[in-house]
Amino acid sequence: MIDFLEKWSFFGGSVLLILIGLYGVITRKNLIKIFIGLSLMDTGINVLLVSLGYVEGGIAPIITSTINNNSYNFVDPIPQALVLTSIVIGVAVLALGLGVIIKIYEKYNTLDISEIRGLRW
Amino acid sequence: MSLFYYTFIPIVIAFIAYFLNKKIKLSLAILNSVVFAYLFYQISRLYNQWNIPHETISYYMFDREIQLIFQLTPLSWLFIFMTTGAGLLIAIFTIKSQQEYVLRSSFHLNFAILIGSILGVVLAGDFLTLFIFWEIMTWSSFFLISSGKKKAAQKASYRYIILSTIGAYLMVTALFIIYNQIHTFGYNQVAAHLSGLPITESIILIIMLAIPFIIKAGVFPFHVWVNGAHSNAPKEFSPFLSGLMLKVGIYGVILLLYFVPLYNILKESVNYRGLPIFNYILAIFGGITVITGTILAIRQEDVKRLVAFSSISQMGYIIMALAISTPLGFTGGLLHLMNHMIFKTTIFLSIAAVIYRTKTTKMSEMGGLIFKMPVTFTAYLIAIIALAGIPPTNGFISKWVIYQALIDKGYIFLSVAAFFGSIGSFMYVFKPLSTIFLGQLKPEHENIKEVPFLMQLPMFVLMALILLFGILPGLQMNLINQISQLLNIQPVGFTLYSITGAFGKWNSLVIFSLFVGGFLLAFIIFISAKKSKQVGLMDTYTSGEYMDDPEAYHYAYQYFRPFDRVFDSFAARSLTVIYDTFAQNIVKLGNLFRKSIVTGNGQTYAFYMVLFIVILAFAGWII
Amino acid sequence: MILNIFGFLLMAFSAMALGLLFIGIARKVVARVQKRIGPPFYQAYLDVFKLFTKNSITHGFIFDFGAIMAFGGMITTLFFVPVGPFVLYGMNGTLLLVIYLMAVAYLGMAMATVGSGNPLASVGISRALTQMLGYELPFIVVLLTLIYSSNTSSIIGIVQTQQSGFMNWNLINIPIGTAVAFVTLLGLMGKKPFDAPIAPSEIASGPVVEHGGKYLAFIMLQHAVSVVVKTALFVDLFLGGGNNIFIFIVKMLIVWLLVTLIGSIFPRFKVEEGVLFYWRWPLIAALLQAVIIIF
Amino acid sequence: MVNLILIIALPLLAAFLIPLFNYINKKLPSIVVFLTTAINLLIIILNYNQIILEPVIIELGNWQAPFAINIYVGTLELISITVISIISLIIAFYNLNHSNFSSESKFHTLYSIIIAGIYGIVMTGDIFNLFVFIEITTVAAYGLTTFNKDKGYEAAIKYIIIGSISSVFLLMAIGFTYSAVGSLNMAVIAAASNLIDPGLVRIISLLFFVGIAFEAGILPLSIWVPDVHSIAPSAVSSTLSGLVFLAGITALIKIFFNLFADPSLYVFLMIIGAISLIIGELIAYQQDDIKRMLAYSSIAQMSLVLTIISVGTKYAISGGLFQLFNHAILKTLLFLTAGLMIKYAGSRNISDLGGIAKRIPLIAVGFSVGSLGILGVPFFNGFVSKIMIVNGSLNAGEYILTFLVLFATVIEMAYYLKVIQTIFFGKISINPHKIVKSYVPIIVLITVVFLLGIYPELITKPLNQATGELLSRSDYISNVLGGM
Amino acid sequence: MNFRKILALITIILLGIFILQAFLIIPEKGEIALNNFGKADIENRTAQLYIDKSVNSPNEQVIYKESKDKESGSANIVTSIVANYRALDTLGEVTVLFLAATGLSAILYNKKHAKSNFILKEDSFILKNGIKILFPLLILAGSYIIIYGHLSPGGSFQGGAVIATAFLLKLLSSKEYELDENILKIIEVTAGVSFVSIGLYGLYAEGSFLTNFLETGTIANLFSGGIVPIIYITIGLKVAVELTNIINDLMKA
Repeated sequence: MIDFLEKWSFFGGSVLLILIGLYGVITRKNLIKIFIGLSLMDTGINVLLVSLGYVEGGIAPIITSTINNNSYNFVDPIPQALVLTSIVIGVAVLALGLGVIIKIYEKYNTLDISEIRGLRW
Repeated sequence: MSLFYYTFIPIVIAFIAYFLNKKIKLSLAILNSVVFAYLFYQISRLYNQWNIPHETISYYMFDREIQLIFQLTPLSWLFIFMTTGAGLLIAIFTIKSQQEYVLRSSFHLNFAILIGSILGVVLAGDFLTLFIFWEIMTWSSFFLISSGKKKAAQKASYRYIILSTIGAYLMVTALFIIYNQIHTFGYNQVAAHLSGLPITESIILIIMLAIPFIIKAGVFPFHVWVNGAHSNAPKEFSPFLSGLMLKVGIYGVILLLYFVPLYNILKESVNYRGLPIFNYILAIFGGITVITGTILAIRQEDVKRLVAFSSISQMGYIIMALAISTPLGFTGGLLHLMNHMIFKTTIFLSIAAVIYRTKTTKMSEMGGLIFKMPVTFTAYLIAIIALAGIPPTNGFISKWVIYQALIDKGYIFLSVAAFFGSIGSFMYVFKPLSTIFLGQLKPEHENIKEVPFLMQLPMFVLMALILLFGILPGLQMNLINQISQLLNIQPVGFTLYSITGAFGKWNSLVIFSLFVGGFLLAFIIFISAKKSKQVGLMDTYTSGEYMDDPEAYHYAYQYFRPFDRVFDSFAARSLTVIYDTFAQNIVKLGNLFRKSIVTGNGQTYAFYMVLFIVILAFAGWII
Repeated sequence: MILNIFGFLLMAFSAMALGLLFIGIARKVVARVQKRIGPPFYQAYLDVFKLFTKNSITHGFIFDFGAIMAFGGMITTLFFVPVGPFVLYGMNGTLLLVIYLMAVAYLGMAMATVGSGNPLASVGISRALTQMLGYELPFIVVLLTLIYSSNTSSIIGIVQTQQSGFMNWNLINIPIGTAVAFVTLLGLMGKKPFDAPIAPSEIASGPVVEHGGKYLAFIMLQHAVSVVVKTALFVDLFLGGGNNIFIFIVKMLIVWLLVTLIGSIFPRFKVEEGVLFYWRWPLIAALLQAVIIIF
Repeated sequence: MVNLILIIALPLLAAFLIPLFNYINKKLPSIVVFLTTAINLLIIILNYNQIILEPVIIELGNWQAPFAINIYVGTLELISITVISIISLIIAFYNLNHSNFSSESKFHTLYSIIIAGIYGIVMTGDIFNLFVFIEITTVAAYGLTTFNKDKGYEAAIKYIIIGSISSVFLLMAIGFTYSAVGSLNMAVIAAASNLIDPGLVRIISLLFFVGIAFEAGILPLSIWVPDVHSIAPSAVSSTLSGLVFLAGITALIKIFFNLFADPSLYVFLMIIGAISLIIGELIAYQQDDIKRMLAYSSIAQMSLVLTIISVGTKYAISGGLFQLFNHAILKTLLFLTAGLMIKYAGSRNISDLGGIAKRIPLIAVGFSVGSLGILGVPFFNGFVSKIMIVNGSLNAGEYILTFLVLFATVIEMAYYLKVIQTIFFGKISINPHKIVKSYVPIIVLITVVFLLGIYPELITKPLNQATGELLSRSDYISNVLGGM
Repeated sequence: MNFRKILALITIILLGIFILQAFLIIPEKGEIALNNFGKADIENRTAQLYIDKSVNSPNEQVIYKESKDKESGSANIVTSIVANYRALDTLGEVTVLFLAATGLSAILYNKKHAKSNFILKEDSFILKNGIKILFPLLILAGSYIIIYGHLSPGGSFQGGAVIATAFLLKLLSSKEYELDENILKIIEVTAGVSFVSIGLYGLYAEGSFLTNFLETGTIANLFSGGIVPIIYITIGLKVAVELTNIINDLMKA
């Protein structure tokens, strides 16, 4: 029961986070809100990755003096490395997007994406 | 010289010259005429050397070398001979007549490419080679047509290229369906395979193969491109377009009907009076083409359009004659093919000469040019006598043979169509004669001179040919019988000046001598009578009115109005409209997509993504 | 050779004479129908001689050439149509050839008249050509049927097929065809109701409006010869020809008189009405005949 | 044998160094980028003969093959990187004269990095590394799009939104794959792929498709393409349309032929491709903005390639790949010439380009050569590929598909010919602006077009080998994993 | 709650169903599916090799402060993955960051040297003086996190972020504060170039890109892990500089 809850609180939760972000992206008109949705999606996917690599009772994969040598129980380190990368990429994209948003606001004097339609058809 | 070079020499030389002529000022027209003259000489030396070996070039395509085959047969010899001959004449004509082109040097480039590619098409030894050069021919002619100076030229060439491409794609599809079963493109193997297939499949494949040729030949359901293309093409190119491009389509039809003998393939299919239904339908289309072309030609006011429509109807004759696939029909078809090339080229050249001087193609804006341009007039007169099929010109002979063939098999409709065409041709050829050359001279054309000699020369040559073949058809029959032997059709009996038809014999020598006699008699009576005094054209019976304006006194506009009134409704609903509506509907569909999908709203695009995933997921990718 | 040339000339001139005679007779008959006295039957000869003696004007060489072409073409046609026993080169005289040779004459006349630069003439020509397309079609269909049935296109051959007795005449074999051919003969000769091309009251007798003096004489001679040629052709094809020249001429005369009488009582068709008329009944009838014969 | 990783490393190094060079001389960055691309081409040429014999696996950091990132260069990758290097070299040369932006050095930085990213996408043998390189390419493309100060930002924001969403899906796919297989190496996944539960395979493959296809020009995922391509500077447009699409399709091929070779999925790809093909062509016909038209045409071409490749037979795949490479070359030519014409005429509308051929003949000829190549006129490179496509699809008995492809080609012809007729025979209605005429790239590209048209075996021979490798996954797996 | 929102909601829910269904798949015998939560069996996977540091070398116990000259010498296994096993990814992500900074400065180029239009009217006293104290500490902390990245939790990205935060605070605190862009550029260039050139030196020395060419030393010593600490320092600098650039640009905009 508990592990069921755990499982769904992590997997389902992260997926839910992604979906919420996605919902925000495709419904909110304000560009800033859209980007908040995007970063929500990023967070969600990162949580998902990490939770996929989780091991029962596992600890951070660092060799320290405290752990008993011949039986250590680490969580999967690879997803963490991946998450590290994806976080940075998310940050980069976010920063770029915000810069673009600034210029768009200068140009169109609005953040409503449905009014920024100079390129169509 | 290797056959392969015949196709590539003009192309290569033209390319080099095109890129050099910015630096060194050489006239591409002269260069072209020299090259074509050389080719013409070489080709004429090829006569009777049918046994020179095939040549192949290897072209690496799928995962193997594909062989492009070139071969020489009497049939292909006839076509390359005609092509280079006509090309030579037109190139000579072009030396002087070039003034008002958008891109002048590109005209010669494309023209040389066209000649080369037609040689390639005709010398091709298998379907792939034919297809490759066919495409090149289509494209170069497309550029030639759209380089016409009117805006309509582009629309016409557009229609032309789209139609031709659809045809070409049908052809290539059929070819590769066959190729995937027999792994070769050779004519004979394809023929053998087709005869092996069940009848329906082979008929479908044959139709797919035939349509591009029929389109090029401008036969009934696909004749829509011809008039626009002919009338708007540069005036030097129209003769070639009508004289040879259409004939290349006919070459393809001959290929299918005789070289790939459809007659044998379809023998057990549905017959009409011993003729496979496919051939018969083709012949019917030919007949419809004749009638449509004639009726539409009669109502034209633009001289080039008029002659274009006449080309359509003449093509109908050739198709009819070839489709009924009897020895007489074959002979008549080929005869008419040659003769039509000769006199139609003459007509277009003379008209080009007129346009060169008067700068207009509206017949009602000209008149009385006979005294100004007598040579052009004579060329036109002889050519139309041939076109109307009046003895003793070559046009009559070919038509005579065709009639023999038609009556022999007793195809009523076809014969009626044929006669309708030939009598209608009186009407439409007489219209330019009377409105351009006869009648009142326009004041603004007072000081027009005859065209320069280099432009007269081709006309002289062609006039001579018309009369020569009118008196000595044996010259043509000789070659045609060689072709018949190649395609094992039993040849038609002939001597140098006589042809044996189904219902009697044609002896051109007697006819000619009698003509001389009759005209001599008339002439003697004429000069023995009192001499008459010459007066001007304005000095005529005007029922008492005093006329001073030649414009008002020249009966040119809507010459056959009473007749046209009968066919107004017919001319109104043309195939062109149907094709255009089809195209427009496709465009509308595209517009709908564009307006509804590409809204320009980034959010909608994002939504598309999600929707796309969901639809795919639940369309069966996942569940 | 000499003999040939002699026969040639003889035939030509006798045909002219005969034609002019026919024309004269026709004028007399028409006058009688219209309750006039009318000119004497030899009036046509007088006209021709008078015209040849008068001064005349020309509109340039095409005018002359056209006249010559018209007359010469018709003369040439004559030599391929057997008139009774007299025929030069008959074996070559296939029907199609004759039809097309007549066209030479038409073309010459047309060129001459249009060359005169008179719009009335041009109108006349355009009408003539239009009407030609009208009547030629059923006529040709009948001829095709004829050729197909008698399996030769040589006129002599056709005559020989109907030699033995009245019952072999094509009049009996293909009656509908004969009727159609007769109707087309009206148009072929430009008689009423198909004389729109030379409607004197509308376009001042159209093609010949500019012709005077010897040119008009030429046109008349050409017309005379054409009358002979056409009637002879009709007789050859449908009325069994004839070895005896007199019988033959009688047959020709009968045909000609019929044509004249019909022509003298009908009003004039508008040109497109004429065309449509020809394409409605005669054409259908002719096709019907053809179907009957061929199948 | 020079290590092929250099063709990724050198552009990055150049990019990192460019700020420095920019201090020395404003022109230096462009020259440096040009040199790097040239060196890359050199490296590839040096390696060509060996790789054509047997695939090369580069183990980064000497970690033995399946356990760390490795780079796999088979024949397909070889051809791709060869084409990429040639085209990038040409574009870099073009940039020497035509990159007068407000911040030029940054443009060259981004360009250099995007090239590295494209090489990475094509060559990498590790799915997460693939993700990283895709992100590099995309982010660089975001940056490059904004160099048009007029509407670039709008195009960029759409691009960014869609790109981020699809990257999320891509990551999800990678995560699932890792969680199922426990490795990120393509060969390991391929080896294990028939053990994975088929339902999961389908989920993962769909996520992968969505994540990558947005870079490969498949509607509706690539609906950003017309905006970005029409707005970006023409060098960028040609890079995106020629090279990025090439890389994207190559990645898709890797996913769907090497990783999850599930033939039951190909029919979906085929249908998607066909629909996208027709819609793309139909919309392209409507355009009046010439670059936008070209962009839609790129979409259509990519969909065509996807459709044909998903037929899955030998002939079809080789035809599709050939079309892919032809398209890369031709679109580069088209976009460069179109950009020059636009600069010259001062307008993007086709109707305003009338008679431009009389003023700048070579550029107009270049454009028409490109269009004729795409339309598949004989002795242009497009001809053989089209013939191969027709042959392939007919060989597989896909008659309807053949019909659709040819129908689409007819529409394509319709709109390309509109442009050609306008620029050659149209009425002259332009007030010319001064432009830097750069003949070398155009002439080189035209030469390549005709070379491939007359000697197609230059590509088709290796292509058959590549197709063979694609269709035999076991060889791929055993190549990477060695004995195990 | 208009139509499009409902439509969006429905679509999203369907999408969620389709994603979550991946977790519900129960593999049959011999098939593999997503591992259950916490059941990631890393014993027989690549990860185990990384933990045992036995990709190239035989598998033996890794003992704290004892085992020397392992193939990868950093105690923090994530670090060893990031900077050693999968260094190419890291290079890539640094590149992405660099791209972002470059692109951003290109986007905001024309505004580059304008004055900050930051809303703060006048500098707040507390903030200003608090930052004065906090700034060196933050720098110190960041540097520590970076330098000890291969031993302890954290790493160059985190450290770089911390340093960038320091500058962010500095910028927030006062309008007058200007970053010297030349210095930033120089650090940026050196960091990036040294990362790549370390990789290239590895290629030159060991025959493969980004190979460890130093001896790895004893696990969990400060000077251990071969090139890992060096790469980490370069990455840290790079990250710090790029983030600072980004912040700077965004605030100047």
